[in-house]
Amino acid sequence: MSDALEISLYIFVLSSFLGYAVITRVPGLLHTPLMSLTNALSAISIVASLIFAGAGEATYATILGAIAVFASTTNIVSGFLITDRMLKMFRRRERPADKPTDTAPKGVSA
Amino acid sequence: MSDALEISLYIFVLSSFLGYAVITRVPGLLHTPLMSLTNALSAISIVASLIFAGAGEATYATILGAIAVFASTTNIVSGFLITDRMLKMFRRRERPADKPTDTAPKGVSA
Amino acid sequence: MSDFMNDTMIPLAYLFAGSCFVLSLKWLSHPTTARRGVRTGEIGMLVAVVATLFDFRIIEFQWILVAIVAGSLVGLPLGLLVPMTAVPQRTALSHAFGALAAGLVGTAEFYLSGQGADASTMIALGLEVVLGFLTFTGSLVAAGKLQGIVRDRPWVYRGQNIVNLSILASALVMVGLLVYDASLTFLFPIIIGVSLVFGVMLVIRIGGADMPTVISLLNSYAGLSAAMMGFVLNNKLLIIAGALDGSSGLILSIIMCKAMNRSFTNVLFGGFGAEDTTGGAIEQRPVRSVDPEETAFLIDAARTVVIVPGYGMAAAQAQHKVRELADALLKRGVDVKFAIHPVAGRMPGHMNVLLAEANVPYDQLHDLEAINPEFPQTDIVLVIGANDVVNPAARTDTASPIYGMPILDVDTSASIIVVKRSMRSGFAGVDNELFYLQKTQMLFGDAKTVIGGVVDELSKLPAREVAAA
Amino acid sequence: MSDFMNDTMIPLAYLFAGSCFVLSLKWLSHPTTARRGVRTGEIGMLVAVVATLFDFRIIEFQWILVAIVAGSLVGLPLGLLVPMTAVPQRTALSHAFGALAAGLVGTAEFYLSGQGADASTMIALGLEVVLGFLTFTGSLVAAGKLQGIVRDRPWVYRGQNIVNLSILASALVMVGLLVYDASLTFLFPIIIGVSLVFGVMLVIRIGGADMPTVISLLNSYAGLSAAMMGFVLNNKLLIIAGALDGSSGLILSIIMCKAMNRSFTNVLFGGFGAEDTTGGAIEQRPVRSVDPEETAFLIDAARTVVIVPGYGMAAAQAQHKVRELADALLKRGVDVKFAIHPVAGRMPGHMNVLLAEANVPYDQLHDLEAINPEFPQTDIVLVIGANDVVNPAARTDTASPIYGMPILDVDTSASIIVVKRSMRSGFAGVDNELFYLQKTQMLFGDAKTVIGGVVDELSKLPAREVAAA
Ligand SMILES: NC(=O)c1ccc[n+]([C@@H]2O[C@H](COP(=O)([O-])OP(=O)(O)OC[C@H]3O[C@@H](n4cnc5c(N)ncnc54)[C@H](OP(=O)(O)O)[C@@H]3O)[C@@H](O)[C@H]2O)c1
Ligand SMILES: NC(=O)c1ccc[n+]([C@@H]2O[C@H](COP(=O)([O-])OP(=O)(O)OC[C@H]3O[C@@H](n4cnc5c(N)ncnc54)[C@H](OP(=O)(O)O)[C@@H]3O)[C@@H](O)[C@H]2O)c1
Repeated sequence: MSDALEISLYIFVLSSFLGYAVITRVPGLLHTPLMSLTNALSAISIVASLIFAGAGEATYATILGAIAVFASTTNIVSGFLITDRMLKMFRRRERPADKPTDTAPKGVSA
Repeated sequence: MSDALEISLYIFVLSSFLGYAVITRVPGLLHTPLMSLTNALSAISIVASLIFAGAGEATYATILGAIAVFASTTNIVSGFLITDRMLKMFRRRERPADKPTDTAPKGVSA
Repeated sequence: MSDFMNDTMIPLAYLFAGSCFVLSLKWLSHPTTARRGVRTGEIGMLVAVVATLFDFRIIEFQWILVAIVAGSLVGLPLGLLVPMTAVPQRTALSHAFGALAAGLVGTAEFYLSGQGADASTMIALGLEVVLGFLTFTGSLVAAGKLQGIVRDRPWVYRGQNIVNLSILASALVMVGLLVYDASLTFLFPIIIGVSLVFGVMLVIRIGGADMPTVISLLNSYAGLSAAMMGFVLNNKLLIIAGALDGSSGLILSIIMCKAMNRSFTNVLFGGFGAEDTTGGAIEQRPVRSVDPEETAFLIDAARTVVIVPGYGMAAAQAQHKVRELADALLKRGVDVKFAIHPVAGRMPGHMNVLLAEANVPYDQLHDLEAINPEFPQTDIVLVIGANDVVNPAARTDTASPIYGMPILDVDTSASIIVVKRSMRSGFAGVDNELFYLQKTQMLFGDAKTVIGGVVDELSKLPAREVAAA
Repeated sequence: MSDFMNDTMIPLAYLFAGSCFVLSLKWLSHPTTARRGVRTGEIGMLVAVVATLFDFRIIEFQWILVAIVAGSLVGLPLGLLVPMTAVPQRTALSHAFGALAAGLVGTAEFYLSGQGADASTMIALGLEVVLGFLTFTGSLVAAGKLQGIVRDRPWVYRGQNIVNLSILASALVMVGLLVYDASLTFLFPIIIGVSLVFGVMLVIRIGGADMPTVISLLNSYAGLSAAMMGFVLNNKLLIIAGALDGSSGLILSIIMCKAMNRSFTNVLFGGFGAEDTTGGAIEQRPVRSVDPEETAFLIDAARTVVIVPGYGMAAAQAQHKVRELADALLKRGVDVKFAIHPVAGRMPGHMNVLLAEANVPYDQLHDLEAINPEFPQTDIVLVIGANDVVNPAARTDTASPIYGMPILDVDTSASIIVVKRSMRSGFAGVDNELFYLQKTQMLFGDAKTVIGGVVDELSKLPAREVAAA
C-alpha cells in the first residue's frame, strides 16, 4: 500500500467518524440548513479545480478546470447565502419559553 | 514543512476533535471508568516499544524498549480489567425506573 | 518564499480550513450558535481558496477570474432569491454542480496523468468519475421532478432493476479494466457516458415524494466523489470535506428511511409512491365536515390546540396564514403548540424552515417524542395538509405500507380537525382511518384559503376572557 | 510476503485499531453499551500488538516475552484486586507507567537516530521526553499523596512558583539548544533529570484534595507525550490514541475546575487546600445533634428522602451500609433518591462508582441539574460525609473561597440531617453555615458506624402502611 493511500485512508476514516459525531448532534430543526451548509463546504473541491484552471498545462484541462471552478463557486456562494438566510429566520419566542424545565421549581439558587 | 510532519498534524488535529466530540458525550456517571479506559488505550505506545525491544540494534535500546513494553503491558492489562470490573457494577433498577418520561402518559402507541 | 508558501503555508491553511469546517458543523448543533457556524465555514473556505491562489502551479488567472465571476453571478440569485418552498430543488441542483465539478476534475486528471497512476489511484479516480457523473444527471432529474419539469410519477417497467444494475456494473467493469491497463483510454468516455445514463435511470424510476431521500443519498455520493478526488490528488482537505459531506448525506437519508420505516433498497428499487399522484380513489364513506366559521368557534372554545402541519401546508404556501392563526389563538388565551413529524413535508426539517420563515419561534415547535404524550390532554388537534404522518394505520394495520412508521398519535386527542382539499390520499397513497373517526371533522379546501378564512372568522368573534396560556 | 505484511497489513491493522479505540470511547457514552466499548478497545489493542510482532524490524523476541509476562503479572493484581476506593491511586500509577514508557522510548530514539532528526522531529522528541518524565515523577508523587505515603499537605515556600517555572524553562531551553544543534548530546541526560525533578516539584506543592484535578491534567500530559512519540516515529495510531487520551484528560480537568469554580493556574500554583488537613478550628457555636435512633424515626416518617453522599462516605467505606439504608427505606415506602455532585468525593464519578459497587442502580442517582429543583419538595435530606458540595456559602458569601461553585441546594429542603465525625471543615477548609440552620441536625460519628446504627434502628420499627413510592 502506497504511503499516499495509507494517509488518505486514515484521514478519510477519522473524518467520517468526526462527521458522524458532529452531524448526529444536529437537531431535526436544522436539517434543512445542514443540507445546504454541507453543500457549500463540499464545494471546497474548488481548490483542486483552481489548479487545473490555472496551470495552463493543456487547453482541455484549463476548460474543464474553469467549468469546475464555475460550478463550485456557484455552490459556495449560494450555499452559504441560503443557509444564513434560513438560520436568520430561526428565533426564540420573546416571552419566557414555557419549557418543562422552566415551569419546574428552581430552588433558591442565587 | 516535511510531509511527515504535515500528516502527523492532520491526524493529531482530527483525532483531538474526535476526542472532544466523543468524550464530552460520556456522562459524569462514567467518568471514573473513562479515566481507566483511556489509560489502557494510550498504552498502545507498546507498539513502538516492541520495535525497540526486539530490533536488537543496541543493548541500551533493547533494555529501554523492554522496560517500556513492561510498563505498557501493565497498563493494558490492569486498565482494561479494572474498567470492566467497574462497568460490571453499573446496573439499572429491576422495577420500572421512575423517570419523568415514563410517568408521563404515553398515548396508545401499539 | 514560494517554496515556503507551498510547502508550509498552504498545508497549514488547508488544515485550518478543515478545522473550520468541523467547527462549522459542530456549531450547527444549536440555533443560537448556528450562524457562527456559517461564518466559520466561510472563513475556512476563504482561507483555503486564497492560499490555493498562491500555489506555484497556477500561472494564469484569466480563466479562474471568469469562472469565479460567472459562478458568483449564478450563485447570488440562487442563494438570495430562491423561495423556501423551492429549497429541495435548489439543494438537488447544487449537488448536480458539485458532482459535475468532481467529475470534470477527474476527467482532466485522467487525461493529464492517468497513465502513471497506480492501481489504488485509478480505482479512486474511477469512483470519483462514476459517482460524479451519475450524481450529476441524477440530481438534475431529481431537481426537475421537484420543480415539476420532469413528470413526478416514477417511470417503471418490468426488469428495470436488472437493466439499471447491469448498466452500473458495466461502468464498474470498465473502471476495472482501466485499473488493469491504463492505456485503454478509449474506455474513459464510455464510462462517463454510461454513468450519465445510469444517473437518469436511477432517479427517473423513483416517485417524486421519495426525492428527499434520493437527494440525501446523492448528497453522500457527491461527498464521496469529492473525497475520492482527494485520494487521487492527495489533497487531505478534500478528503475531510468530502467525508463530512458524505456522512451528513448518509445520516440524513438513514433518518428519513427510519422515519418512513423504509429500507434503502425499497426507496431505490421499490418504485414506491408510484400511486401517490394518482392518489387513492375518492372515498364514498361518510365524513363529518365543517366550515371555517364553525372551526373558528370550536378552536376558540378550546384550552389547548396542537397544530400538525404537513406537506399540504408547504404546497399551499399556507405557513404565514397558519402563523397568524396561532398568534390570534395565543392572544385569545388558547395554548397553541406545533407538532413536527421528522418527515412531514418533503424534506428533513421542511416544516421547521417554513414555520421559521413565517416567524414562528422554534420553541413553539415540538418533535414527535415530546408531543405524543401530550395529545391525550389536547382539546383540538388541527391537522393542516398532513396525512401519512398522522395515519393510525402505521400503528395498527400490519398490512399497510406505512405500518411501523412512527406517527403523531393525534387520534388520542379529544377531537381533530383536518384541513385538506379532498379525501385523496397522501404520498404513501394509503387511505387514512383518522378521517372517519367520530371525533374527526374535515375542513375541505386549499390550506391557505381556509386557514385565512378561519383567521377572519376568529377576528369577528367577541373577545373571550383570557384563561392562563 | 513480509513486505506485504509491513506495507499493507500493519498499516491497515493500525487503522482498524484506531477505529476500535474511537468506537470504544463512543460506546462509553451509555452504561448499557459501555462494556461493549471495553471489548472493542481490547480487540483493537490485540490486533495492533499482534500485527506489530510481524514487523520485519523485530528479530529477537526473548526480551519482549519477558517484559510482557512481567507486565501481565504486575497488571493482573492491579486490575483485579485494587479496591474501588483506591482507584485514584491506581489511575495515577498507570499514568506514571504510561509516561515512563513514552520517556524511555524517546530516549532510545534520541540516541539511536537523534542526530539525523530535523527540527520538528527534535521538538516533538523533546516534548515527548520532558512531558514523559515529568508526568512520571509527578504521577508517582500524586499516587503517593493519595495513598497517604507522601504527606498530603502541600509543601509551599515563598518564590516557589518562580523556582518551578524556571526549572521547566531551563528544560525547554535545553531542548531548544538540541533543536539548534543535535550534537549537544550531553544535554539530553540533563533534560531528563530536570524533567524528573520538575514533576516532583509541580505536584509536591499541591494539596491532596486537588490531586484528582492534577491526575486528570497529568493524564492529558501522558496522552500528549504519547502523541508526540507518534510524531517522532510517524506512527499514526500513536497520534490517534495519544490525542484521544489527551483530550479526555483535558476535558475531565476542565469539568472539575468548573465544578470547583477554580482556574488551572489556581489549582497548579495556588497552593489551595493548604489548610484542608488542618481543618477549620472546631466551632463553638451551638448545633442540634441527633442519635441514630431518632434519625431512624425521622426518616421513617418522611415521604421523600434525598441522600447526599460525599468524600466522607468514601473515606468511611460506608457505601454498602448506605445502600442497605436506602433499600430499607424503599421497602418501607419512602421515596429515596441519591444526589450526586460532580466533584463529590475525590475523583470525577467517584460517588457513582462506589454506589454502583454497593449495588445502587444508577437510575437512582441524580445529578445536580436534575435534583436541585426537587429539594423544595423533599422532607429530609441525609448528608453523608459531604460538606463543601452542600455549602450555601458558595451561593451567598462572595468572600468564601468556594463562592460560585455550583452546589446542591439542600438548604431549600424541609429538614437536613448531616452525618460527619466532627464540626471540622471539608477539603476547601471553609466553615459551613448549613450545619447551624434551625432545620439542620448533626448525626456525629463515623459514617459507616452511624448509618449501620440507623439501619438497625429502622429494622426495629413497626412496619408502616406503605405509601406509593
Ligand atoms: N419530509 C421528508 O423528508 C420526506 C422524505 C420522503 C418522503 N416523505 C413522505 O412524505 C409524506 C409526508 O407526510 P405528510 O403528512 O406531511 O404529507 P402527505 O402524507 O403527503 O399528505 C399531504 C396531504 O396534504 C394535502 N394537500 C396537498 N396540497 C394541499 C393544499 N394545497 N391545501 C391543503 N391540503 C393539501 C393532500 O390531500 P389533498 O390532496 O386531499 O389536499 C395530502 O393528503 C410522508 O409519507 C413521508 O414519508 C417525506
Ligand atoms: N470529586 C473530584 O473530582 C474532586 C477533585 C478535586 C477536589 N475535590 C474537592 O473535594 C471536595 C468534595 O466535597 P465533599 O463534600 O464530597 O467532601 P468534603 O467537602 O471534603 O467534606 C467531606 C466531609 O466528610 C467528613 N468525613 C470524613 N471522613 C469521614 C468519616 N469517616 N465518616 C463521616 N464523615 C467523614 C469530613 O468531616 P469530619 O472530618 O468532621 O468527619 C468532611 O467534612 C470538594 O471541595 C471538591 O472541590 C473533588
